[in-house]
Amino acid sequence: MKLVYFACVRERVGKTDEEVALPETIETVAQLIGWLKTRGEEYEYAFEKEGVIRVAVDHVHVRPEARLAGAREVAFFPPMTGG
Amino acid sequence: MKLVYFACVRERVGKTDEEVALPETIETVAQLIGWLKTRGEEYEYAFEKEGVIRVAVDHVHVRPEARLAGAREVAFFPPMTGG
Amino acid sequence: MTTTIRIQSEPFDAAAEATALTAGRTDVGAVVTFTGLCRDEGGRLAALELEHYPGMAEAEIARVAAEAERRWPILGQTIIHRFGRITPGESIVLVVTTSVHRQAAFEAAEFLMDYLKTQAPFWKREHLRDGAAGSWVEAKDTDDAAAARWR
Amino acid sequence: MTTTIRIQSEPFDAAAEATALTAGRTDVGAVVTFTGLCRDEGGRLAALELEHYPGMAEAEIARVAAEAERRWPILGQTIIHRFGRITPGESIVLVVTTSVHRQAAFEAAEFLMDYLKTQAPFWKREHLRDGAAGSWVEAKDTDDAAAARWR
Repeated sequence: MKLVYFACVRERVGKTDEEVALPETIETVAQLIGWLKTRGEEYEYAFEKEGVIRVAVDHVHVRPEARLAGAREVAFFPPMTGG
Repeated sequence: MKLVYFACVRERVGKTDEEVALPETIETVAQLIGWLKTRGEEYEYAFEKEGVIRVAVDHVHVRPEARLAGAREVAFFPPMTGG
Repeated sequence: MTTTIRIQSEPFDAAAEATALTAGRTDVGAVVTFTGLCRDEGGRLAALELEHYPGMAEAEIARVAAEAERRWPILGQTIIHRFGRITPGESIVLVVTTSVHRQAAFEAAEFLMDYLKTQAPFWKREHLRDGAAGSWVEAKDTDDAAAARWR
Repeated sequence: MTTTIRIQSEPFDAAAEATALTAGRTDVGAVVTFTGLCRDEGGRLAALELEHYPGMAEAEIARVAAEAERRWPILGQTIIHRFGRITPGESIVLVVTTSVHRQAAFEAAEFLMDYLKTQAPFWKREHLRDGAAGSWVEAKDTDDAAAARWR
């Protein structure tokens, strides 16, 4: 599964994207974030305000309880400030 | 006092404007309309739907009870349809 | 605060008017432009003829513009209303508003249009495609209702 | 119904986009154009840097545009959002809507802007005039509230 990061999340994680092999126990977006936070300080820092971070699965906004089955690309980013 | 007419009121009265010398008893816009309606069929026709006709005194919208003291120009017209 | 009001028979250049309100400035965050066009009403109309009350048209639009300035933190507003014969596809009216943020610019533009429709002394007459002089356009209740929401 | 969506780093021509939605037509009565510009925040900013999520930006704006089309009888809509470095006075975003009557064009344009602000994957970073890289622009509660009124 491809993970992509934008804006302050990208800066904190220290990369724009990465391929990860998820443990089979990770079924939802919230579980994925929990798992990422165990992978190092940079992830802990990036997701410290977990409730604020927005998630998109295959280009569609989703909630933390969304399931990951079939997802190709999961994106993490702060609230949008375009327009 | 100058009276000016626009749109369907102008067409019904048959003129764009006229100077009138008002009887001293005419003090309000409503009284002026009542007096005009005694001046001929064309005025009766123009003001037959009296409640619909709008009035401006010296370029300012007014209500029928508005007083005419000091007025130089009184305009009569149907509801506006600009924009 | 810049307010420009013009009543004219000539066409106008909406883009040039918007540029005039923003050129050389770095404080404008939002520009809203409204252009009202003459429609042919499904092919029925050859033209609209717009009659107006010279003098009062300028005065009334100036009053409406002053009210918009009082209500919203707009940085500039331009209002142009044409009169005379206007054919389908041509522009009739232009409102441009600028502000720091979008809400003020949007609301002021809508307010100006709602008041122009119901308060500015202009009257439209239809000219039909079959050559007949059509009737005066009737005022719409929906326009009165739109203006009423700002009271 | 014509929908045009573009995500680009180049500047756009708002007037040309509006003309593209009306040229050769006689059924459009109302054109609303919204342009969002980069401000210098009282001289503090040298530029804004806009980061975006390619692919999702187009997809998300297409979803918002489809929703606008479902809600209002609009005849056309054009949405352009720039990315990259944008200096004060330059345009960032354009929304043009056309309709028979003004209310649909105004409401659709406001809806599109409110949703672009809160749903489209773009992020603004400030570059300060003193040369320092400033901070990411914070999302505003007022933008969330503006978007919430359409629900």
